[in-house]
Amino acid sequence: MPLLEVENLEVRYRTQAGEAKAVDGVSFVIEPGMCLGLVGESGCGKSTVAKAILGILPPAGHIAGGAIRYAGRDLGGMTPRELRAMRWRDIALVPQSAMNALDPVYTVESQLAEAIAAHQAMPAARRRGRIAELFELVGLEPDRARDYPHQFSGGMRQRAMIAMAMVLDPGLIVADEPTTGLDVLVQDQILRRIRDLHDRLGKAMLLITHDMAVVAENSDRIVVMYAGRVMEYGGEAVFRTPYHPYTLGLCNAFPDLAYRARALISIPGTPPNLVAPPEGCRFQARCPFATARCGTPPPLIEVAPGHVVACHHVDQAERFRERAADPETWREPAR
Amino acid sequence: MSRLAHAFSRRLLLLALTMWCILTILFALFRLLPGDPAAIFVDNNMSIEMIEHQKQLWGLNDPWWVQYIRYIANMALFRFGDSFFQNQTVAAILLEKITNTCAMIFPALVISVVLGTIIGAFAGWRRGGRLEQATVTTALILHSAPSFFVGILVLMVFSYQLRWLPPGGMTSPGGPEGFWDLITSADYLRHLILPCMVLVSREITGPVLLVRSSMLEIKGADFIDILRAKGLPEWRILVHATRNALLPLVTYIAVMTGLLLQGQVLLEIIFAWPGLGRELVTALADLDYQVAQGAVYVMALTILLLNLVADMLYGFIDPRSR
Amino acid sequence: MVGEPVIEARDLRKWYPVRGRGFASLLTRRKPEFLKAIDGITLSIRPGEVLGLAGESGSGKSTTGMTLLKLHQPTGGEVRFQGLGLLVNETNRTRLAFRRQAQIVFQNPYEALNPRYTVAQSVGEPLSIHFPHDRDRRREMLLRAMDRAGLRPSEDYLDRYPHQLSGGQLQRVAIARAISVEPRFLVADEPVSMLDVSIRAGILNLLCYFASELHMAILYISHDLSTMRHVCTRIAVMYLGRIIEQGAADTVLDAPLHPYTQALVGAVPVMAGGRTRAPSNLIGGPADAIHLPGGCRFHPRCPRAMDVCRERDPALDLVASDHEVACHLYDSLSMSAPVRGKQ
Amino acid sequence: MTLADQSLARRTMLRLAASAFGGASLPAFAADAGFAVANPKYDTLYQRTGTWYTKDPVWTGWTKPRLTWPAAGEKVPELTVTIPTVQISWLDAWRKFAEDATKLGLRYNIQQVSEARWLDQIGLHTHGDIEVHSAILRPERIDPAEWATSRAYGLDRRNFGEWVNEQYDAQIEAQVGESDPPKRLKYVQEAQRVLADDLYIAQLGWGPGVIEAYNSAAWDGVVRTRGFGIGSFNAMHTFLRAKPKTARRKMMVGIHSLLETTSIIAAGNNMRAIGRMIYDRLAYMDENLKIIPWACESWTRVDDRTWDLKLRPGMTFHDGTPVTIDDLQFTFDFMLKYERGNFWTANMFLAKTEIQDAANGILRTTFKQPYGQFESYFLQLNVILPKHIWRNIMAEQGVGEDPTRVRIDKPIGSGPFKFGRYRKDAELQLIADKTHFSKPSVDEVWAVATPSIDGLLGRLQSGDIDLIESSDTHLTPSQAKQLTGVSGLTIVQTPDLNWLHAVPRASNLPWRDFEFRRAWHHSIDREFLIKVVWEGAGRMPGANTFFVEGNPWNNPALPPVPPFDLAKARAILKEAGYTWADDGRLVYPSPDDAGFRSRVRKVCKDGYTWGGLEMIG
Amino acid sequence: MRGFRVILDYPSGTAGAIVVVVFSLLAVFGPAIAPHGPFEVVYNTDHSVLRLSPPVANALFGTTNQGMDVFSQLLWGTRSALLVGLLSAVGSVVLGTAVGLASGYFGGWTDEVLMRLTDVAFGIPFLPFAMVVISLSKPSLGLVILLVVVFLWRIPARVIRAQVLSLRSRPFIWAARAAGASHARILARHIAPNVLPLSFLYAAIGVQTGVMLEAALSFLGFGDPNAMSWGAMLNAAFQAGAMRSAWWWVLPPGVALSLFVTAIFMITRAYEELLNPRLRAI
Repeated sequence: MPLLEVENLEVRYRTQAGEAKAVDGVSFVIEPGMCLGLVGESGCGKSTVAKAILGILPPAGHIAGGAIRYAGRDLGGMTPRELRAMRWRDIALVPQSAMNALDPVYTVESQLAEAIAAHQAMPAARRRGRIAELFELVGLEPDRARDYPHQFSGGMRQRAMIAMAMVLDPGLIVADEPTTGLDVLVQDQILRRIRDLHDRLGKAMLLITHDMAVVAENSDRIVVMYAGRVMEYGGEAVFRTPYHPYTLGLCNAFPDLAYRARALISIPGTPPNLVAPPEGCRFQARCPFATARCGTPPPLIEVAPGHVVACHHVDQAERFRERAADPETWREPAR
Repeated sequence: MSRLAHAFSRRLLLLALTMWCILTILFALFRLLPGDPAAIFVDNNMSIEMIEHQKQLWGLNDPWWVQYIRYIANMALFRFGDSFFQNQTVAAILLEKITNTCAMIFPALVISVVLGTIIGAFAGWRRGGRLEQATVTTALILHSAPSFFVGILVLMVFSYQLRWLPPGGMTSPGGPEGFWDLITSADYLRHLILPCMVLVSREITGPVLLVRSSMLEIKGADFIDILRAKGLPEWRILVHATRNALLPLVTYIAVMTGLLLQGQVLLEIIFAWPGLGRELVTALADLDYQVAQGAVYVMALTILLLNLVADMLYGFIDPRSR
Repeated sequence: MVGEPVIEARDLRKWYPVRGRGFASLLTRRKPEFLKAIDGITLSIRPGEVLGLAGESGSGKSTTGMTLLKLHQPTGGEVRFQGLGLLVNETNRTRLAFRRQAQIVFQNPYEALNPRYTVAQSVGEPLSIHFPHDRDRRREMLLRAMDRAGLRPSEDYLDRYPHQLSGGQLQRVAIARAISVEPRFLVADEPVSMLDVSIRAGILNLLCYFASELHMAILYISHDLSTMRHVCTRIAVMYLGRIIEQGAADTVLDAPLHPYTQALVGAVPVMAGGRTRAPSNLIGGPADAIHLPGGCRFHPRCPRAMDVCRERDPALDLVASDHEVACHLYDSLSMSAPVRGKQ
Repeated sequence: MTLADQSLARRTMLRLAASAFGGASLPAFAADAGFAVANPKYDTLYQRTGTWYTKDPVWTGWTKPRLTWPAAGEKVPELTVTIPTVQISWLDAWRKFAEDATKLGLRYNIQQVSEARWLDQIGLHTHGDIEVHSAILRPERIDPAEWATSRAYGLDRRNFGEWVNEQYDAQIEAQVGESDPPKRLKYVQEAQRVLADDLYIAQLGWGPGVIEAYNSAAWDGVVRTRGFGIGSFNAMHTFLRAKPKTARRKMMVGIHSLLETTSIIAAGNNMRAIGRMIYDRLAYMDENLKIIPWACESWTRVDDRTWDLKLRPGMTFHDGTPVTIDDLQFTFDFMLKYERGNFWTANMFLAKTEIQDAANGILRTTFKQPYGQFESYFLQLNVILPKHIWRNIMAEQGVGEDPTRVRIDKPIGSGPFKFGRYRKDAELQLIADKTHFSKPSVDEVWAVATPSIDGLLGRLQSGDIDLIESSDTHLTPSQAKQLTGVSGLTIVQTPDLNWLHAVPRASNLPWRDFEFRRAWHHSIDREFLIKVVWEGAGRMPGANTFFVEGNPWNNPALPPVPPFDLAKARAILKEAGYTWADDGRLVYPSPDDAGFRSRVRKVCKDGYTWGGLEMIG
Repeated sequence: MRGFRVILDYPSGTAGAIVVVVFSLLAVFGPAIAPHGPFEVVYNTDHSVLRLSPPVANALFGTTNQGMDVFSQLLWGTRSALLVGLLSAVGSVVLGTAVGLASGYFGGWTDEVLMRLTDVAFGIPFLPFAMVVISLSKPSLGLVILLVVVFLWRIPARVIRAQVLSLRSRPFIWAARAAGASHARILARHIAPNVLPLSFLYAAIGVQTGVMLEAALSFLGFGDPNAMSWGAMLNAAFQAGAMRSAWWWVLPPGVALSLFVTAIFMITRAYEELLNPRLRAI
């Protein structure tokens, strides 16, 4: 049984312009012990997916359809009480910018202890022991536990957040842009720590980031999102042999330290307005290969086992890959 | 020297500097405005010799800078001299009046802050609700009504018409004496209700609006999401949010106390409260300039000290600034 | 890579006093302490050259950019622009002349434009400062700049306000403003780090175009080594206010010498590399820029620190053609160490 | 509001040590400023602290042009009236006077300044053309010496109009030295005649009326003292004689302010009045203002400057010590030695005291000169201090020679009321001394500070106070009307002795011209003040005198106040050679108008001698 | 101004704006339509004074104890109240903005000196200070305005300084400097326009505070005795002891004062939400 199933998830936001379909029919599955990488550009809805899973959508947002099942239980069908009991014990979060993720007026230790206290009765001494243990685990000095968040550096805060996520030994950890804003060296350390947890403790992870290299290095499976929809979903092949033009575009645009001489190519245009998205494929307006068929919703086509692409033209993927390497293909059409 | 101690000493120095400027302004006001200061002290009935002697006594014949230095030195040492008309030291008079004023404003302050925080926290937490709109609007209207107007209205209703509550003063004639007996007596509490009500109705606005807006700000903070994700019950999250929202309130309370201390002239007159503001009005009318000068000085000093305390307190309360 | 350097910095220093100034500190008479944001760097950029300035946050990269542009007054050292010293004999005319020749693009495009200005106003501002009386020329230069920055057709943009544009478009407007006066030197301070992957490439390619086609000298400041590979001809790595390694881009990225550079390069995740990167073995975090350690300022973190590192501050020495490094590990390798005022 | 006048009196309390008479040498009067005084005796009028007014740039700047002969066609300047801002009714009246004066071609410049500035200005004689002032009564102020001297006597520096009429001054000097009341009355009446005849001061109205309200449901037998009303601590008959109707025997008195010292030596008006309820006066006045014996059972005039006082037997101080003639003598000794403030007016002529007959309690008092104010000042103002408490008090408290610095936290006297508890600015309790010869019927009197008329009326209405202390506060008819419906309250009006006057700067142009003064008097609509501003609670003044009809010192045969008659005023001015400019402004008579010249030189009406400032040139 | 339109998006802002407009019209045209002068006595037909009369035909809001027309006084009072409010707001905001701009932009010793001055201003207790100054000199509307300015400038000065500090480090300012813009140009073209909304906010708050403080001072008897203002009316009623009976005399100025101040409050709240989008978030 999968640990987490997200099925046709739809999340909408009320905005002044109308309802924005921030997430529109997203489905994926996380098996126990698996790390799923969710990659996409800003505004594609990847953080909204995380928030929906954790049940912390802002007041303006709501789940409009689909289901999120944790260990077979539908989160939508739970009472608030059950939901609250489930949170953090089963699904914990390592958020973006830990700077603001910790309450500045409480010590780090008390915030960790609070998470424990909310879910299980544990004597204070044991709680402290547990926190010290976790601090060791993430590479922090246990005596720093009684410091306030501002006394930590960015990297230390992020480690503390990891410790906090681990505090109840949850089944799934959602890491939402865990290294954004951190320096390369620190980012590397944090990622290694996360991967370590995943490898050593067998934690299932949902790793959300805009950095394709991070996903490529750390994930077993990859979901590429664009404008609230899943474009491509699969194993590492997603980046190695992409099918979807968007994934292709991303790979071409991504500067990789390992490749020496390759022209970087950007994708012209801007993402669609989510209040009134175009019919059919959301990428069509920016896609150099778009045809009239793209005006209808693209089918999900399994191009290889476990590798699903939402495109009408998967059959032409080979040709796309060739043409996509040519910057002229992506030349912005004159308006 | 620790950072805090250094910050503190720096602030103290600045405070002294500021106070010196204010004292200089006061000195200039009382001595450089048109008119002969001697005219304040002396009577037309006196012989010229007596007046000259009197001027000598007050040091008014000295050059202005000698007077200035003496004045600054005296003020710095809290030697305000004696009242012209009440044979008591100005310091003793002011102390008594400040105590009385505090006996009015502190209860009001505590109620305003506590109640205001609670209301503001709920208003901010339940953003957009009808309750919130009502709260904010009521707060604004209460704040806008001039306190002297409201004061007279409540006196008319509760005191003169309904006769439920006493019409002013700190106690009934013959009420308890001695500070502790007084402020623990039911009589004092009865006298406190009306002025306190007027003050609270006005002063509660600040905490309500302040806590509400900082609540709104904090509500959007990431850590609130984390708290929710941690599965904490709503009230625990509210506690977290409120604690954060209270930080700016600390500064506000100090500023508000300062404002209250200087600004209760109107209520003190309307409620016949023997406080500092009323003392100042009377002193000015009586030309008891020693008292007036001392009162303004004490008020300015209190304001500045409270600001200092607020800053320092903020340093203690907010771990980030430690 | 021809021609004389457009801009040169020699032993440039920028120190910030850390204790509060003012009346109170006058009275308390505390010894001033300094944050040494830049502590003696030497670099030069030729026309058509893109120098990448890499390093962690707090290493002084941005300050270097600002100081080279004289947006900050240097505490010491010398900046020469087209062979002329900038600190001496400054008149209003020379100041303006320099401003025309040297421009900057910032990291955050949302903040880089005055929210109350239209695109035409923003891009046209430098022009109206430098060519106040020549309307036609201004118009012409404005349109050229817009075109070069990829804002085509320009009429679509001229009357728009920043809040009506996307991040990528904003950054192009910012670039158009910077190049409107056709400068010879451009500082690009993390120009793409806030942009989405899909549009980064466009901006980076613009920079390459400016260097190669317009022969600008560009200082490209970034913490992201992977973009440097694509933009820069040369790379300088900064650590706590010093350049610790400098050389041709590929040399520095492929064969870094300084342990710090090695760690930096090793820490960059790569898409194709799998999980083969060796773990970084740096110790702790960067030192306090106010209380710098003696000797090599990197030694407390250096996995290969030697005794000499604790005692002597290594100079930036040439170890191969166009490859300099400041590290005692390569003392024996150093070729004809140029004598520069060692502390 | 009477704070202004209070302060004038209070400023006297700033005490001067007896040794304060150090001679400060002044430069010569007028040196080269061009000023001259007709009679050099009056130089001292222009003497101010450390210098002369003639050296004060503000004063000379004002005065010089007004003592310079007007050029041909020169307009009468704007006439400056200075009114303290708290005196709203004065301003209301002057707005109307100014409006009327415009029709005569006169312009007023009504200056409003804070009370402090006003006192400052009139003290320095820089207030402009007209000083406006109202009467505040205290028992001793019934005596002619008070206002007749201060506002009109040529040598008094409170003579703000600098009017120097030698015939008037002769009468004032004579009455001070006349110890025989009937003879003194003659002098005083003659002085009033000169004052009214020479049209110096202008009485604007007699009043406002003394209207009060009291709780008649609880109290019977309140006493109306003429001029003072029922609730005055200065005339405490009500507190002595009122009978409680209910079980409550405490009388609650609302009072405007109680912010003072409890030392009678240092006290201001209110507290001094209260002090005299605690300490006994030597003599007092009854409700018809007739002097009656009080702590002195009787007094005998031995000669012009000697009186024998007989102490009332059987009195005790509130601590039980009997009052003896020693205490009385000690009091005078103390005053003579130290006091130069409140009691100075009463004792300035006292030379010495001797105990004549200790057994019968007879003390002989001798004065430096014949003394007309013996009864009204000396007997009414002096109190008896307990020698056993005060004997060494100055030394004990280490206050040097300044008696105002003595702290008396719980005054002990022999008066009808014992000092109870006191909270400054809040309340004062007076407990009836049932052993006192006047035996008050009340048990206690509480003075409750209430700083606003609104608060006082509210408390009257709600029954929190029984009456309002009336030295400061009377009711207006409209206020009284508001209270008429309230059950238990009775409104009473007492014959009043108050007034509001205006003193022009007689020594300056245009006031130097008697004919101008005459016309000006016709331009004042006194009826407006009385009917509108005072809401009818006042009387048209019978004459321009300080002694209102009903005052025992009033002269019934005075020339009446010139009626409001703009046509007549215009006629007088025209007659006197004044003309009107195109813009309607009044123009001085031509410089060679001999009549104008001689009037301005003489200042006073024919038959009187001007002793003050001369015209320049 | 864009700001005004957005204020109208808020119902409370609209209500406030309407009230302020009505009062402004009254201030401008009130004296012209007032049937009587502020101090003019109204007589009955039998030439007796129409004293303390409740509203009647020839005195719409009744009369005072001196027979003056409350309605006319209210109209005249609106003019002085708004005059004080407006002038003190303009004065304090101009001064405060100038100080804030100079202090925030130039920093260093300029900042140090100006901020110490601001500290001094913050240490001055307003009412007591104003009472002392007025009692030592001649009370007038001008003096009241001056005092309110002296009291008020400090807040916009501090806020605008903070705003300038944050603006000064914004990249677009650096870009302007890099483009060669002079200090004057940067201040005038980039910084000032961006702090103007704040200045406007403080001007609105200044109007309100000015009106309130004038009323308080007048009520205490420290106002200009020749100017009829709301506070002066309340003071007259209070001094006359008519507060408890003459509701027609007390309510108009009291309600006008509360209404006007509330209205400005509504506007500033709406405007504040406009400036601070966080408060606006749904």
